[in-house]
Amino acid sequence: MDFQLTEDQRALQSGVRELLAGRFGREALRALADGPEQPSLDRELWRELGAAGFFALRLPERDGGVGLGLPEAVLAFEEAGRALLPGPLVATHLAAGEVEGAATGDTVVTAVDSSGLVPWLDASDVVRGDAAGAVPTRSVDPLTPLHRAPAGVGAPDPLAVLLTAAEQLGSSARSCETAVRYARERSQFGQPIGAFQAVKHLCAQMLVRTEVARAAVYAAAVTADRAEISAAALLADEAAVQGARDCLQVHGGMGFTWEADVHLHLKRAWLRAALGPSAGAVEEEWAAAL
Amino acid sequence: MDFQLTEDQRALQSGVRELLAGRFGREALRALADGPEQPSLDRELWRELGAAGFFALRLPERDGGVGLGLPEAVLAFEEAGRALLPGPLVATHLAAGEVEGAATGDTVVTAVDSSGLVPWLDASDVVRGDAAGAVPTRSVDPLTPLHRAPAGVGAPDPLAVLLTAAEQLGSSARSCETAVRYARERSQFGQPIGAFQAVKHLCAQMLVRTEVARAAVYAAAVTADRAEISAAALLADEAAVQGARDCLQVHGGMGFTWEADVHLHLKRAWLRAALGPSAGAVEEEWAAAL
Amino acid sequence: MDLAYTEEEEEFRARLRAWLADVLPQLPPRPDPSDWPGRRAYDLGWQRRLHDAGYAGLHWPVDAGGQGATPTQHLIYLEETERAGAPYVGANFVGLLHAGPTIAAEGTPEQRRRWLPPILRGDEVWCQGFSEPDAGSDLASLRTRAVRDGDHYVVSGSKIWTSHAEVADWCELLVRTSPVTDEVPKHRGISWLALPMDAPGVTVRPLRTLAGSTEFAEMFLDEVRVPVGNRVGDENDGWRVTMVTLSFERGTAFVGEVVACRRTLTALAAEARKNGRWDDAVLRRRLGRLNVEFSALWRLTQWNVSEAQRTGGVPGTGGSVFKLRYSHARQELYDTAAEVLGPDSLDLDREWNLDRLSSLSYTIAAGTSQIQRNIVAERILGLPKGR
Amino acid sequence: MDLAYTEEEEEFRARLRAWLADVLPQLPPRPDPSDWPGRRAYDLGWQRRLHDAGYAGLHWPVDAGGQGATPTQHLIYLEETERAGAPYVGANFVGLLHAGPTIAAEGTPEQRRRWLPPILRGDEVWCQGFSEPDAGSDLASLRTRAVRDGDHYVVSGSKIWTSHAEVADWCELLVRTSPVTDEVPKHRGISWLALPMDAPGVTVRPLRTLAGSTEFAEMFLDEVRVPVGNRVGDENDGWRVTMVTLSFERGTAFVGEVVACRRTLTALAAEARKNGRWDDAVLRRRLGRLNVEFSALWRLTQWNVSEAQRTGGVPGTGGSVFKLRYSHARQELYDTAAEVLGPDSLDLDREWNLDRLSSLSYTIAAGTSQIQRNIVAERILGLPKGR
Repeated sequence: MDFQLTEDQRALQSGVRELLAGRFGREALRALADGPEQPSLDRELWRELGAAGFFALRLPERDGGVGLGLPEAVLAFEEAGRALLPGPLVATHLAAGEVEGAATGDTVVTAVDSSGLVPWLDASDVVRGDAAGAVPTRSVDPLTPLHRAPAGVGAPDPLAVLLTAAEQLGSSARSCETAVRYARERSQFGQPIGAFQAVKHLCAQMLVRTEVARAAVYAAAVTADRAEISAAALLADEAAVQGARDCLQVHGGMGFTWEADVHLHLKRAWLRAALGPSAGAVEEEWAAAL
Repeated sequence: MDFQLTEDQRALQSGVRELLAGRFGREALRALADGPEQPSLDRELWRELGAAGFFALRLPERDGGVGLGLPEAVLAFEEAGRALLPGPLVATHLAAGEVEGAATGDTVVTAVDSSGLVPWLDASDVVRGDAAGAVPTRSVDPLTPLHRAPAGVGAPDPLAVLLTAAEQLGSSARSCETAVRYARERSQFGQPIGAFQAVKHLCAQMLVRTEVARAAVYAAAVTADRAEISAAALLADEAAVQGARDCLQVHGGMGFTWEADVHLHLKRAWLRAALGPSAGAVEEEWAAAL
Repeated sequence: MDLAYTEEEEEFRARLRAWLADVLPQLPPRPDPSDWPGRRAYDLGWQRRLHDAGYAGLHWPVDAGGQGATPTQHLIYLEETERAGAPYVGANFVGLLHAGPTIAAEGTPEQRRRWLPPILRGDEVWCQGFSEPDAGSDLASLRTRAVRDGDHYVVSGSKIWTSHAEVADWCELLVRTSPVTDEVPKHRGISWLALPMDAPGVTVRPLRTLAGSTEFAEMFLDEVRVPVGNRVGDENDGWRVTMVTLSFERGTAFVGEVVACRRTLTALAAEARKNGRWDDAVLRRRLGRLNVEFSALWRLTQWNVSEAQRTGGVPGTGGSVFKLRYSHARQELYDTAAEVLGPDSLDLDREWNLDRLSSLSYTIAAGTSQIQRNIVAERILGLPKGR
Repeated sequence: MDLAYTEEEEEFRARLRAWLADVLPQLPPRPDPSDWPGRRAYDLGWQRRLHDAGYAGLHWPVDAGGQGATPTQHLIYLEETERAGAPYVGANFVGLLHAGPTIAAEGTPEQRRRWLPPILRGDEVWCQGFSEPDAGSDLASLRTRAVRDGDHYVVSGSKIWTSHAEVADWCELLVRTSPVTDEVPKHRGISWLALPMDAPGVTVRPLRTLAGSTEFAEMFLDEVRVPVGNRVGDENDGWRVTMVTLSFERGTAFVGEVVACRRTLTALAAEARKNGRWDDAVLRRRLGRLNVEFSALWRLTQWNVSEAQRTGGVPGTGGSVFKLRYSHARQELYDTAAEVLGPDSLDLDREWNLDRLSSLSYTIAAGTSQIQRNIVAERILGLPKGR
């Protein structure tokens, strides 16, 4: 048993992180957040992701893919979650090999979630699932345009659930880092606020939630077990949502401003948590297994 | 509207507190807790309580009672809860005027709770409800001998629920005070542990829970409204149980010893919480009212 | 212990209710939230009506032009206006609840004459210049400087979280008149000034919150000249003067909000019954739990108000206890609303979703929950300050 | 990232499982918890069997007489012995997990020869004398004094929370050999001694816990003479020596407990199905949530063990992360058990109720949750210490 990242996996992780830092750093994020109401999809970035293998990651090499597995995909999506990378990444990734051009990032693919939510409908070339009658929604997440289709059908796709959980994991880790950085820089009452136990302990709990979610998400990627994926989603949703809330609390008033990135993580985390199975469904599933 | 204690109520409160401090102070409590397995009921104390009007408090003066109301009874039972006074106080109080000698403390009365629990069965002269087939139980609370009767019948008696909630309130307030006192006296890392925010904030939350429960219990005593009594019980149960838990945490290792009083409050709070309606039943009741 | 209202209180309630029934239908339509001048006019118009009906400055002392109402009457007023859907205090907030009472308590007769009547009549709007970017929880570390120049102060610095700054006539401003030294701790050396918002050198910039709105502003002060006569209280005594304001406490701070929360809860239950989520026992019990919670918070409000009435409105710390519980309960209310809405919780056009965003500030604004717990622990429970 | 066990690991597991199946039926009946000599004999007997079968000191280095097993093998060992219902480490706990590894790492060759083999063979029992009534979380403030007198230390003071003191042969004792001064901070001036428990002046008094049991003891030391040769490490260097022990960390600390929790959870579900409480959706979902929780804690265990394997068992701080979550989860498990039991939760003769009482110590013992959060925040996240 060696439940740790391999050298190759670490290299992949840092590769994706560097790619995203270069192509979707804070300035790009803020440009989208502070721009006009509807964010637009950066097609060029999308193709760069395609060229880097982000979408074709799990396609066999004989089909022009990278030939890697779910754990590697999870690491890549964790980075996307950290960077708050916008767009229907999960649907396009899952369409690679099935929808022409998805693997290369030339075709943008979205999907109708089991709850009826359809992100990025207008910006996508292909929709998987039945989006007939979908109506636009004023999305809580400024970086994710949303439509609602008449009640979504079918069970959630486990792979979509897992990759979304990986994004939540990345967001949770990022919120923890952001809170820690702010707590070290911001001073009140003559010392960094991170020296106060109340702040310190908020940050510690953020890390605990993140690391528990990490173990669950990575394990689900290794086993690809359906129930384990549901559990990972439950824990990653909690870690991302509560992590963003705590990050906001650490930031105090500054966290309540549009200008801080905190709310962007919270809103995206809310959105991702609404996709896939509900917490109640997961709990029932795991109760039935007892 | 004057939702504060009257002069008379304050006098009653301090009168009961002084009586109990004199007759059931820490030494008496510890003698019971550290004594042989089964605690015994102090009949003399019981008669003194009777003489002081503890049981006859709400009986009309023409019937030899004190002629006071539910709010006064709640204040008296809050003091009993603070002092961890043992015995079937609620059942005997409610039997005053109905069972010969209950009002004076000459007759000790217990009752079968709706859950089938019967405290102090062997020590009581009269049992209200059907205790046939009740079997002794090794009680978690060392100061409350318990029997279990075959599934208790009927709905909880609202007055019993309210007076029990008053005891929980008193216990909650006492746990908060105990935690604060310890946090001021105990030093670690060169300062009283109460100077650390983590401890400070535990204590603050204990007070918040206590004061919210207090408002609910007192209001239920004034209105005698059935639903409001249920709500008060829910909040007082939470305040007492969580308050004792937090008090234990503040005490650290010392709180885990038999010698500290902390566990006596926790165990009694668990016991009282098991009497009357469950939290789930109260929540359903208040949901249905929406 | 009594929860019954006196005959006098019931009369007050009946009279108010009748007046509200009469006056509310006469009100003009509410302005759009982004229409600042419209909002100013609307809020001042409502204040004028209150003034003409004898409800202006209900809780102010009579000698300051108020009605000298008891805390219980104030509670009834807030309860009834919220229930009737009357306008909120809005742009009059700072004037009626902070600056006005401060001037009433600490101002000279001349200052009272100049500033109090326009607040009560709905002629002038005040805003608050306390917080600074680097002085939030630690308000006393504020750095906006005021240097004496003859009969003026010359003020430079910046303020944040100033609501209604765009349309205010006056700002109650805290400035540092003596620099912090080993001898002068930060709580000394602060003074309270009434700043005319049209003075040269005052710049207001809207501050966008995470809810997307611009309810607040930043304020930049560049060598703004403020007459010394605009100082309320002694020089360097502004911290004490301000605390009189901040602790102006009758337990009534959240009356309207608790009433509103209970109404929201009822609406949530109706929505859940309609969309089928009522069958989810976990959600249903969560709603029941919130009903218990807000019922208790209402009782705690009555308790605190009665206490204030007994003590004559002496500042209490019970407000911190209430705020700690309430702000958490209200956030939980909107999280529950999101559960009731399901995927609709992502739609900002659906009711409660913007409220959910706003509710994120409850555990931060006016003293974070962390600060409130310090206050409860140190001032009520007597626990020692850390090193 | 791999969760598959290697062929070698699977072989290790199969061999162990076969041995357990063979040996467990041969064990004598378990002694009563209050029968200390019986418990000592039982625990040492089990250790002797482990020793004879080649499992003694599984994770100890080979040159200390151990098996030099990998962290993963250690995990498998703990998982399998728990699943098979094998005896707990019991009285051998301190010897195998604290004192022994300390001596192996810091002792002289002579000290290793004297003390290690009897631990591995099941001949001698060790206990731990670290905590004092006034030195709990702040362990380094300990005050038990050791004064040099020729080739002996004369030790006086008192210790608390010493388990198995009644039947121990040796105590790993922390003493102050230099008083704290402005120049000598409290972490210096501490030395580590091996105290023979039969030395004159040692008094042991059982300490009753809130669970009613006497698993722990207080120990009083009245001018006890300890040979200087019993000191491990340099004089005044005992804090560092001890930390080597405390941080002996391979992620395996809670393996058996997590396995036990999952078994308890299954039993709770069976009980709930039997007594009808399974129909309560809130309780059922709570059980499902705990199943998710302990499943994740198992994965986190595997993660931490793999990390230790990679780094060669270098002390990590991941243990604090795990302990924070685990101790809360286990308390929640027993609170849920009480929900399942309903009024039966008040009956100490019913399963889980005594466990519930014991679980109250999880957020306190071996570093309170508050201390653990400090460790996570300061040592992992790099947040500054307070003033």
